[in-house]
Amino acid sequence: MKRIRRLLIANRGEIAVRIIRACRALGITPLAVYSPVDRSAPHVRLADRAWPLPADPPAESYLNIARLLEIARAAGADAIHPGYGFLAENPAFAAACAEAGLLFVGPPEGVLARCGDKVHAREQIAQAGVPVLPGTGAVSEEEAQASAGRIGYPLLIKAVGGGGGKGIHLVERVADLPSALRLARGEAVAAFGDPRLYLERWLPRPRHVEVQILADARGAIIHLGERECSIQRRHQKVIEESPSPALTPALRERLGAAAVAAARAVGYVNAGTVEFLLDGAAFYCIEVNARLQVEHPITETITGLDLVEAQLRIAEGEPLALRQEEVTWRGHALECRVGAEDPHHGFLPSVGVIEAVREPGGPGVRVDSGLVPGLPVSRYFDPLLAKVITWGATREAALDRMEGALAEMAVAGVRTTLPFLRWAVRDPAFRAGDYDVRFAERWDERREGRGLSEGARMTAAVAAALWTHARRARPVLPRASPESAWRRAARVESLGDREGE
Amino acid sequence: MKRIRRLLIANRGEIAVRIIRACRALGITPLAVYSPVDRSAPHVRLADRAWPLPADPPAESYLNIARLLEIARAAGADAIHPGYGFLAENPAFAAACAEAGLLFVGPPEGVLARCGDKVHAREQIAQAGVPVLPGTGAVSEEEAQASAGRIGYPLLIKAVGGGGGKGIHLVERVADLPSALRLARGEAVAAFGDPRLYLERWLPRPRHVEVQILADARGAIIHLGERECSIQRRHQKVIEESPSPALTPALRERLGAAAVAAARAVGYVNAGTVEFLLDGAAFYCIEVNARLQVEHPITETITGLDLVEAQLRIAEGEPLALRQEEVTWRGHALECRVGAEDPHHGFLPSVGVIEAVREPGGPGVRVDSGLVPGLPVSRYFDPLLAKVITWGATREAALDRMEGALAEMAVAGVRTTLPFLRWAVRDPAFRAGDYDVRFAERWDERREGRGLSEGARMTAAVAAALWTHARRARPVLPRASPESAWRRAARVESLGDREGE
Amino acid sequence: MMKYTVTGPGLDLQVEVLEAPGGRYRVRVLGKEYDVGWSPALGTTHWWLDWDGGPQDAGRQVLIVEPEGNDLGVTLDIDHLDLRVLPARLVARRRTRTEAQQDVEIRAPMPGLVVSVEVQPGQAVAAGVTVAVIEAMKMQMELRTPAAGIVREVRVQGGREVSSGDVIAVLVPHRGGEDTV
Amino acid sequence: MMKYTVTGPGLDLQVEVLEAPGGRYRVRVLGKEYDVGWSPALGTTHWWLDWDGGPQDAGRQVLIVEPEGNDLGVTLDIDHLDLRVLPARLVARRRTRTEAQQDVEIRAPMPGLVVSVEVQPGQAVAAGVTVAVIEAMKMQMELRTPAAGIVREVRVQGGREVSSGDVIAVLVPHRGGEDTV
Repeated sequence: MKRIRRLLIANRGEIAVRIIRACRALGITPLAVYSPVDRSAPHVRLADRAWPLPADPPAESYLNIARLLEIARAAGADAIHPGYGFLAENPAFAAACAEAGLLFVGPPEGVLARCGDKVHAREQIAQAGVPVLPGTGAVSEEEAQASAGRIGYPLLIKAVGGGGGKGIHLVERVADLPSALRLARGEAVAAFGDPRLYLERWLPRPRHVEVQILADARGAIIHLGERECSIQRRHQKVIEESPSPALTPALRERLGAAAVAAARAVGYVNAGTVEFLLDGAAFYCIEVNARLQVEHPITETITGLDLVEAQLRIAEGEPLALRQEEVTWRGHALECRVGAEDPHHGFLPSVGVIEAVREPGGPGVRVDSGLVPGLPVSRYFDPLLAKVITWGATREAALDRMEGALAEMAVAGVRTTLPFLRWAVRDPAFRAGDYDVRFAERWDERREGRGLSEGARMTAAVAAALWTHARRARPVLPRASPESAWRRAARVESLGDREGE
Repeated sequence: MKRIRRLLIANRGEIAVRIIRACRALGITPLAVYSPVDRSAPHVRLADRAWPLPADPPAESYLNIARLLEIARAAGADAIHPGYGFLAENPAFAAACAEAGLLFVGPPEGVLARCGDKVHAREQIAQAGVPVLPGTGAVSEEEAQASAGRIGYPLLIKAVGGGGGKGIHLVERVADLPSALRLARGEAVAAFGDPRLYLERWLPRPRHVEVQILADARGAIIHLGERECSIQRRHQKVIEESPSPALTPALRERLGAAAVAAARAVGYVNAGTVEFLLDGAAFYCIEVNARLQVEHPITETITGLDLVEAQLRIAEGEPLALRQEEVTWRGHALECRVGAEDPHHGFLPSVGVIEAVREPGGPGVRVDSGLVPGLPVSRYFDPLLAKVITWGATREAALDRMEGALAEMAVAGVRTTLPFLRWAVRDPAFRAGDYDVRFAERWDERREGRGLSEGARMTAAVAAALWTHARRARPVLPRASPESAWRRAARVESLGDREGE
Repeated sequence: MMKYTVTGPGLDLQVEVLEAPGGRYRVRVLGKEYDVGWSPALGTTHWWLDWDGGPQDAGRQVLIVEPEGNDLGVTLDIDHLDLRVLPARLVARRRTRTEAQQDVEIRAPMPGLVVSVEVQPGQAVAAGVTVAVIEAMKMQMELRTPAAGIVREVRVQGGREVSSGDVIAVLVPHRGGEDTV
Repeated sequence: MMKYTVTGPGLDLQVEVLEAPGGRYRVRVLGKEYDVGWSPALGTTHWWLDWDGGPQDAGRQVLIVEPEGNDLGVTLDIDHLDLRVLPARLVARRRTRTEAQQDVEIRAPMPGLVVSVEVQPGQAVAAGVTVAVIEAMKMQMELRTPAAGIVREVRVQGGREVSSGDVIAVLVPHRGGEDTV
C-alpha cells in the first residue's frame, strides 16, 4: 500500500484550494499548476510549490496531459488529483498516470471508460435490477425512428459520450426527430468527438436527486445519503441540499440501496455519485459521475466526513474507514454556487478582475472560494467563483442562515449570480421544499423590476442621483485596485528594463 | 410568555455580529448601537437599524446605561442582549431593563448579584458539596494575617468584586502579605469600586477547565460539556478546545454533575459557565460566569446547538429545548483568538486602521469576526479582532485544520497575535494535549529569532533588501486604503462646505 | 442644491441633492426631504446607502452602481434597474455658462517624457480625468483635469520630452457643481 | 545591480539585487544567485516572496515588512527580526555624485491653492515623496518628487494661490537607482 506524500493538483479555483486544505489536514505536500491568468491565484500561493502551464486555453493548460506529467515528474509527485471537470473523468489520463507510476486520485481507467459510455453503463445498471428510464442503445437515424414510437414523445436525444448536461435535445413530435438527430449528431462530434446518440424518455417535471457513494479497491461500497440538485439552469446545478425534502425514510433507503447496486454493477472504485431522476415515488438511475462533485461539501457537513481525504485513502489502497451502519447524519445542509454570470442579462458570463470580496462567516457557514483581489476572471474557465454552504439543525435553520450569508456576501469586479440565489432561497415554494428541475425558469418569467416595491424604485433612483452627483461634484480619485497596481508595476517594469544596468 | 421581535444589541465587534447572525436565523429584527469610531463597523451595517452613542470612552458608549435605554425605547425594542463584557454581568443594568419593560437576555438581576460576589457564591457552591479552593471570606488586614497561615503560601489575593482575571495578586511569603494587601485593595477600589478582598490557595500548575450550562426559568439545568481554557496570557484566554484532553470519561461526568450542582446552588437561569481549576484528578470550582463566553463557538460546533438562540428562548421564558440525555457531541473543536496585540513586543495593544483582511475558510473552519477594511482599532475597546474556530473528527484533525487556517489568515493595518497562535498550535506539548495555565510563558522565554533557521534568517534579509530596493528604485504610488479614501473625502468635504449654497 | 431627473422602466422621478456635512446629503424626492448617507462599501461599484426615514426596509443597504453606456445599472439586493440620470436644469445652465469662463492651462510639473496623452481637443471631460501620463526619471505621474469641462487644446503628443512648466493641454472648465459632461 | 548590507540579531549579510523582467529579481546572497519574485500580498505591509530554489520551506511565503525608525521590522510566519539595511557602496556613490547633477524644478500643473507644503529646504527625499498638495477647484492633487534627492529650495507656503507653471520647489536629484536617502 503506497502512501501519498506529494500530491500534484491538476486543477484551479475553489476545488484546487479545497484539495490543498485537505492536504494540510493530512500532512501531504500540495503541489499546484497554473495558467498565465492564474499566476497569483489562491491555489498557487497556498501550495508548497507551483509550476506554470504554457497558455490559458484549457487544451494548453489544465487539459495539457503531456505537460502535467512532465511537471509531476519534475515535482517528484507520487499522485495526481484531477479535481472535477478538466481531466477528472478522462480514462486516457488515468492510464497515462498509471504508466508514469503515479496514483490517479479517482476511479481506475476501466471504471472511467465504463461510466463514460452512458449507454453501456445504463445497460449494466438495469441488469443489476436498478430502474432506468426507457431508452435505446446507440442508434442510427433509422433505428431511432423505429424505437422512438416505443419510448413515446416527448423524448430526449443524448450523446453516448456526453455528460454534464451538454448535447441534450428535447423532441416534442415525431416530425421533429430527423432534424433534431442531425443537429445532435453534429454537436456530439464537435463536443465529445463521438457521433453516437441514444434516445431516452423525457419526464416533464422530475426532481434531480443523487447519492454519494464510497467504494474501496476491495469491493466494499457504502453510501453517504442523497443530495437534492433540482435547482438548475441549462442543466447546470446552482443550489443543492441534503437531505432531500422529497424523500420519505423508506424511499431514502431504497434509493441508497439502488445507488450501491448501480455502483457495484459498474465495478466502481473511489468516491462517486449515482444520479437519479425522481418522479413522485418512482426513481430512475440516469448516470454515475466518476468524480468528486462540486456539491460534495453538503454531504461532508452533515456526515462529518472529509470526502477528499476518503478519495486519497482509497487511492492509496486503504479499505473504507467506516461501515454503512457507522455513517451518521446531523441536521441539514445547503450549497449555493456563486458564479460570474449576470442574472439580469441572461446569465451571460461576466469577465473582469476581482476588485474586492466580502465573504460571509459565523455559525453554520462554510465558504469554499478561490477568490482574491486582483484575480482575473477569464472566458477560458468555468464561471464558478465560490460556494456558500450553510448548516442548520433543521432545514429552516439552514435556509435562514443561507439567507443571511448571501446577504452578507459581495463581490466587486464582475457580476455574480448572488441576486438570483437570494431570490431562490426566499421563494416560498423553495422554502416549502416544493420544487423540481424547472424551478429556475421562474426567474426568467419574472419581468425585471416588475416585482419591485415603490420603496425599492425610489431607493434605486436616489442612489443613481447620488452616484451621479458625487461623481460630478467631487471626483473620486481612482482607488488603486491590485490589478491597476499590477499594470502600474508593469509600466515601471518596462522602464526598469530600459534602464537596467 | 413574551416573544422577542426587536432586539437591541448593546455591544460591538465580533459578538455584536454573532448576535445579529442569530437574529437573522430566528426572524428577529437586530438593532445596533455604535460609538463614533465604530460608525462603519460591520455590526452597524448588518443590523436593520443603528443608533449613535455620544462618544468612544466606554462609560459614554457601550456602558452608557441611560442612553442605551433611551435608544431601546426609541427603537421599539422588546429586549436587550448585552453580549459579553461591558454590561453583560451588571445587576443594575439588568434591573433597569426590567423596570423599562425590556427583556434582559441573560440571568436576572439577583443571579448576577450573587455570581458577582465571588465570596458569597463560593460559599453557596461549597455548601452544595462542590469542591472549592481553601480560602477566606472578605477579610480585613488582621483577619488576612490570621487565615493566611491556615491556607498556606503561596496564596492569592482576589477582589470580591473582581473577575476576568483582574486584580489578582500572588503572595509568596508571609513577609509580603501586608504590602500586597495594600496594593490589591487600592487596585480593587480603582477597578471595581469595591475594596473587599479575599484569600485563596494558589495552585502551581493547574489546568483551567469550564463547563457550559443552560438553565431555564423553571429550574431545569443541563450541561453541554467542558471547554479547556488553559492557554492564557495575563489570565486572559487565548486558545480553547473541547473536549479537554485532560479529562477521562469518569472525570468528565463528575465535572458535569458538579457544574449543574453549582449552577443550582446560585439559582442560575439562562446560559452560563462554571469555571474549575483542575489539579490532576482533583477539581475546584472557582466561579460562575453569568454571561455568554467568548469561547462559546467550540461548544456550538461539537453539540450543533446555537447558544445565542438558547439564551433568547430562555429569556422569553421557554423551557429548555432538550434534556441532558439528548445532548450529543461530535468530534473536536478549537478556538484561537486573534487580537490586536504585538506578540513580539510584550503583547502591547496595537492601534490603527484595518487596511485589508484575509480570513480562512473551507471544511471545518468557522470565523467569527468584526473586521472590515477601514475599521479603526482604538485604545478604547478590547483588542479581540476575530475568532478562528476549527472542527475535526479527531483532535488531530482539528489541530491540522487550525494550523492551515492560521497560515491562511492575514490582517494588514495592525499587528496581531497570529504569530503566537501559529507557534502555540504547532508546539509538541500542546499537540500532545500536555499543557497547563503556564504554557504561554514559554513564548516569552523563547528568545526572539534564536529559534530561527538559517534559511528563515536569509529569507528575512532578502525580503528586507528587496523591500528597500523596490521602495527606492520604484516608488509604489500610495494605494488608497479605505481610510485614506475617507480622509480624502473629508478633505473634499470641507471644500464642499465652503462652497455649499 | 442640484436637481436630477431619473428615468427608467416605470420610473420618472425628480431628485434634488444638497451636500450636508459628514459625508451625508439632503435629498428631496416626491416632495419630502430626507437625510441620506452615501459612502463606498466595496471596491468602486458597491455603495452603502443609509437613508434615514427612507422607504420601509429599503433604507439601509449596499447597492451596486455601474455605468452602462449613457445609463446607470443599479443592482439592489435582488433586482436590477437600468436608469438614466440627467441634470434637470441642464438647458438653463448651458445659457449661463458662457460668461465668467476662464481657460486653465495644464502644465508639466516636472521635466520628463510624455508617455501618453489621453484626451483630444473638443472632448468633454469630467473632473479627475487623466490628461496625460508623464514619466520623470524612475516614476510615472498622471496629470488630471482639475474640473469638468471641454478640452480646448492639446499641445504635445506621446513620446515627446517636455520641460517643467510646459503647457500640456488647455481646459475650458464648467462652473462649480453645475457642470455637465 | 544594487548591493545592500543587511544587519540584525545574529545576522550580517550582503545582498545584491538586480531587477529582472516580470516583476522578478536576480538576487545574489552568500555567493549564490537566485531568481526571486516579490509582489504585494495584502495591504501595504504584506508581501509575497517567491524564492525559486530558496532555503528549504522558506522559499514561498507572505512576509510583513514595516519601517521601525531606521530599522525594518520583518515578520515571518512566527518570528520577527528587526533588521537594518544600508546600501553597501554608499561612500563610493557619494564621491561620484557631484558631477552631472541637474536641478529639477517642480511646478504647479494647474492654478490653485497650495493646501500644504510637505518638504523643507535641505531635506533628503526618496522618489515619490509628496512635495505639496494643491487644490484646484474641486479636487486636490499631490505633487511628488520625480526622483530621490535633496530639496534645494521651497518657493511657496501653504495657503498661497499659485498659477499654472509656478515653481513650487527645486530638487537636486541623485542619480538613477543609486540614490541614497
